[in-house]
Amino acid sequence: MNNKPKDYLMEYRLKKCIVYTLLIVGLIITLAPFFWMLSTSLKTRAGIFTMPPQWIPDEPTLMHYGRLFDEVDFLRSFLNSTIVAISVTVLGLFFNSLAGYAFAKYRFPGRDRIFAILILSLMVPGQVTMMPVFLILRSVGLINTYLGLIITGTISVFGIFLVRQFVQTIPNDLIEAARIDGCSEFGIYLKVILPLCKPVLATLGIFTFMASWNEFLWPLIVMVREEMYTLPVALAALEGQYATDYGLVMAGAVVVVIPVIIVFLLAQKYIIEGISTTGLKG
Amino acid sequence: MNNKPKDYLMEYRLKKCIVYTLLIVGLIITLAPFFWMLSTSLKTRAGIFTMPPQWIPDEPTLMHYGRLFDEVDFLRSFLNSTIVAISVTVLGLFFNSLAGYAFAKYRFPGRDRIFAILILSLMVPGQVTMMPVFLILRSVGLINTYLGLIITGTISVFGIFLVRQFVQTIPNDLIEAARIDGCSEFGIYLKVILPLCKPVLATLGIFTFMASWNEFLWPLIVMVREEMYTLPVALAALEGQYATDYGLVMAGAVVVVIPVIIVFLLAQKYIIEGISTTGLKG
Amino acid sequence: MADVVFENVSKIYNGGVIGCKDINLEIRDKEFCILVGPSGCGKSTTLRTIAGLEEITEGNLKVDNEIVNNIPPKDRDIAMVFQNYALYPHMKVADNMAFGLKLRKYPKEEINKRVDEAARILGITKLLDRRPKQLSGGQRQRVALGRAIVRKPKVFLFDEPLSNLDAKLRVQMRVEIKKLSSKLQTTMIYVTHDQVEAMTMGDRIVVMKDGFIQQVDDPIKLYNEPKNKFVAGFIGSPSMNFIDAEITSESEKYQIKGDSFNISLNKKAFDFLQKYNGKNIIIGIRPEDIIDRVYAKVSTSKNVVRAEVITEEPMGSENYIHANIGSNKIIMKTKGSNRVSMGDELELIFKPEQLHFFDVKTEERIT
Amino acid sequence: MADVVFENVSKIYNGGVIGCKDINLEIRDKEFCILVGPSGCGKSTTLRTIAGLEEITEGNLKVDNEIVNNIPPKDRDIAMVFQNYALYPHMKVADNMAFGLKLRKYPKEEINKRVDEAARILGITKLLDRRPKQLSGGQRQRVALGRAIVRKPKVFLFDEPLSNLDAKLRVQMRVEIKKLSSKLQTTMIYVTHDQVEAMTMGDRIVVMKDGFIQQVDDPIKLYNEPKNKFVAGFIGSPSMNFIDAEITSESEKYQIKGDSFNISLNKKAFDFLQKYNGKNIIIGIRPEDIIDRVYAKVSTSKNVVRAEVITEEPMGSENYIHANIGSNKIIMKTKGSNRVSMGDELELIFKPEQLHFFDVKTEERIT
Repeated sequence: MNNKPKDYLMEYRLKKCIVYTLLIVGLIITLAPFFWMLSTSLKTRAGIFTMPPQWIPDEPTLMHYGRLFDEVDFLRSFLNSTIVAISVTVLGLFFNSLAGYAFAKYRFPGRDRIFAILILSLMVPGQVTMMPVFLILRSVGLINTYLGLIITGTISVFGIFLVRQFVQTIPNDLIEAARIDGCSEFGIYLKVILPLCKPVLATLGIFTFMASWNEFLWPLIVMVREEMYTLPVALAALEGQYATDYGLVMAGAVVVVIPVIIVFLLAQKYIIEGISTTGLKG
Repeated sequence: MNNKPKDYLMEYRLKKCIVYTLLIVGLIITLAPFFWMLSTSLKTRAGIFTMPPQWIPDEPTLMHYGRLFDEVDFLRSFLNSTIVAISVTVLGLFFNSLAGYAFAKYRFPGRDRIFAILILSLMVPGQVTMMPVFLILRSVGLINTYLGLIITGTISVFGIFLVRQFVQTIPNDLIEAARIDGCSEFGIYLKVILPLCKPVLATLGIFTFMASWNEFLWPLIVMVREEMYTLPVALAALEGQYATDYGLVMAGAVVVVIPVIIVFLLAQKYIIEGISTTGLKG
Repeated sequence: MADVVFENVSKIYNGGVIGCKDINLEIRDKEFCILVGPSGCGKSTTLRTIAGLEEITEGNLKVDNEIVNNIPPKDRDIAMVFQNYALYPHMKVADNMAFGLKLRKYPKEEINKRVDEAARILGITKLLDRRPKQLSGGQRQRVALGRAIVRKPKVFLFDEPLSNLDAKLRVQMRVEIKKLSSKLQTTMIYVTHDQVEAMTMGDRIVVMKDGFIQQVDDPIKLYNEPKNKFVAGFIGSPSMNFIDAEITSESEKYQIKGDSFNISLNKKAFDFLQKYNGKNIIIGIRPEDIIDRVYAKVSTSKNVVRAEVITEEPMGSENYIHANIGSNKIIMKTKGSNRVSMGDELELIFKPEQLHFFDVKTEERIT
Repeated sequence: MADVVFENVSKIYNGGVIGCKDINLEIRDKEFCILVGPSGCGKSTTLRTIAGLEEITEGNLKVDNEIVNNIPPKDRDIAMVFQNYALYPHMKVADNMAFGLKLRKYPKEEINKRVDEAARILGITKLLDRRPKQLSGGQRQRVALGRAIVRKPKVFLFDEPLSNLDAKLRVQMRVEIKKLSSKLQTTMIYVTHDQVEAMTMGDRIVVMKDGFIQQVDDPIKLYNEPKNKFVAGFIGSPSMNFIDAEITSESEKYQIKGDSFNISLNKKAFDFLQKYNGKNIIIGIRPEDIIDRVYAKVSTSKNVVRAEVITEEPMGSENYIHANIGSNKIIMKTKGSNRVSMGDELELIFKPEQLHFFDVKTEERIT
């Protein structure tokens, strides 16, 4: 009888061990590809084909990174990607949060059904919509422009969905209090809803930035001229030329990923906050 | 003074008109590509290149659909896609909801930080992870198998995220009541959490099914032999052969989209429910 | 200056659900008026029409002699305190209080002066730099009051402001809000479901049920002369006891006959019962107006009602005794020292001058 | 059969936050025991340790003479009613009630029998086919009770079950739960922050503060003989009045001198004040033990305390008068007919036998 507390403690510790082992394994699996990418980009050409594959290169080299800058107009592509991704993120946050707020808090007949149709539109595969959208862009002369890429990336049903879920947790009282305090309807959005949405906007911002930054197929179609290439397109062109040159390709991938990680680390505080709360805390 | 109520009513009606006009425009934009796809698939070869483009074909024809079945092993691809998409959806719902529940309701140190790292893993572009995952699959002999495609599609950080957000709105009291009522921990998940998650699982199920059904690049890599092709891969092969044959390609796209729409309509009730509630209602 | 007048005001929601109906009410300037009733009685809807948060379907609402039906909330110059405080979580306490003034473009010094003054009145000066989530429920309540005060509005609206506080704090805030009202000398309209709050705070009380006004009166009149059975039962705690009975006439006296009791009343004193002679009525008696014969000042064997104790609820200073009179359950309120046990037989006396009579059909009080 | 015994039980959360500390308590079989205190006092933590929802950091918890420290909740044979009812929203009422029995693999007839019986007792037979969200708050509360009853557990736990109900319903459910407890004859442990619930329902009351037990006694003893100032102030509504004063000795009498008043007490009757002679103390007097001299049975000019009315709270049957005695605020409870106005001068008498005295430092009651 007296031993029970100790048995219990043992059991508790054992459970803890198992949970942590699982978590660590999960983390390793998640991070392994990233590490492999980094490691390959630092290997010599010989090192890449060593069997068994090396996780840590014998003779690390920055060779591939050097070649990257020699063989692609890297800075130009980087600039293109940055302009597009930042514009899409900022405009997307604004429009999608506005729409999400409207769908969450304004009453109009058929609202939820209309929203369901929006969700339905997500079902149509991207390849299908690309062609008509391309034709429209061409007819208004937006091919090979930043604007063409930005406009088409801004509205995101997923973003509206996310903001809407969050805004629904904001009590109506708060909106009514602001209305009585003298806020205009747009003022309520700007001064009450937006500040409260910070966590969800950080999360959404990250997703939007990342999606825009990593997008490949659509920029490939819209940006025909080489000086308008975004990073993934430029790197794909590279890949086309040097298909088996894994080192070069991986170095390119590392360079693409790094800005995304920086953005993530900057917004980390809000993301973790957004993640740990479903909605609004008192 | 006496006119005021009428002015107000006018204003209200005007606002209503504007809102509905905007909504209808939005719907048209959303649905236009889909309609274009359908319309093109029914056009004759000449009709496709008529200028200006026709929205409703002069002489609708099912020709392209006939060719689709002649020139591709359509049924086999359809079967492949179905097996993979259904398996991924069912298994994904199970594992991701379990993980989402754990992240929402079980306390372990560093939980939210670990979850943030999972979110971080979403940042790594898909092209990067494909190569190492392919190597792993090959080393365990899962290339050209359903299992290979299913395993890699099952775990979805987005799915875990969605379930977690929802489960956080389920009061802890409910879980504790079940614990006192005599439920095991897994029983709580099965008998209390899962039934309550129906709306979010319907939404997630749709997303998962759709993503798996439409996925192109990854099945292209994993499924090397033609009889294992999924629909998008089979249609892409077709596209490769008949690059400018828009009619055939669009007919293929219609055939791919139809099952997704059927699934959506079936789960519609739950999706709309999931959409109209953030969390759990009393 | 700011009286609030309802003229045949109705609010019908889409789908025909009645919010409130045919409200005719004149709330005078500087009055502390309380809307009270069970949940769903339309009290909150009525309050929200004053704020402009609900549109009026019919009738006219006047504030300060001006019809405000179509004036948006921000131009009505009213302030409202919400049940869950509705503080902006992303602003400090001082900014929460200043928000309405900033939007109205007051000069900065004026804003600071008003915020400081309100904070001083409410004793929250030390909290001005905190965020709402760092505050306790009572403190949040004060901040919400402060936000209303700084605006110096024509009318204050309160929507169940105390119902999220615990019992002790509720009693305390009750007194503070009352003091505030006599200090500010502004029209205040206060919604609650708790009749104790209504009784202790209001100059005048509006009792509502199912969207209709039942009675408008000052607290004591409401307590002593309820217009109908609903008001009689709603006001007062524990509730008034209702017992079915039949009236018969017998020379000088009326006989009130119920299940296992019989009370005779002087005909002269109760001449308003004339037309109910031979009919069924409902008699009402408040818990404190039932006396144990043992404690009666003048012992009498007349009009004694026998009862059997079900249970007691000792409160220290008082004791609530639940008992059966025949098939009727009653509650009586006695001194704390008067203890009983289940099954005890009591001989009770109903104070005759405190008896109320209600029509069986209309449930109106017979006077 | 099922007594619950705490032996030096403590619950310390990660980070050193005290849940409850050094709890020694013996709850007897079939007792209705109430844990009461302000929020954060550890009453819920204590209750949850019994359910097994919180692990105990130190000490032993025995149910039915067996140490249950390490027994998981499902094997403890207890049932719990939660504050927000915690009904499973996806199950019908009948399934909600049957859930615990199904998990324990009772035969179907037995389950149906028990559910029907519990539904009958609680008057919810008609609701068995509904879903929780179709029910009102009071009905949900009954279903939650029913879910606990069908299990026929060793111990019932209640965690503030009435605090989400409105005032009227709360009074009604109070009596029903009390009746239920005498019918079921099971050990019941009930947590509340509301001292009225504690006083009216409990056989024995445990008053807690900051994680520690302050006093364990039956309601009337708690009211009349509180161990310290906290208990004295917490139990009773309105709260006991506390006034700072100084004791001096003068021949046969003690002089109790406060701000603008002076009371002389017979030395013999208050000999326990001996060692506080010449020192400061706190005197406590309940609102109902302060009498307006006008209403005193024997008029006297001795020991009169002058007070100035701040405000009154008329409740119908009673009237709470708030007044200043020098710099001290007091509340007195009088008859409803005794009305006053702000600024009125009152001459009050403190019933000497009802005076309490507290040590300034320890805040213990002096006896």
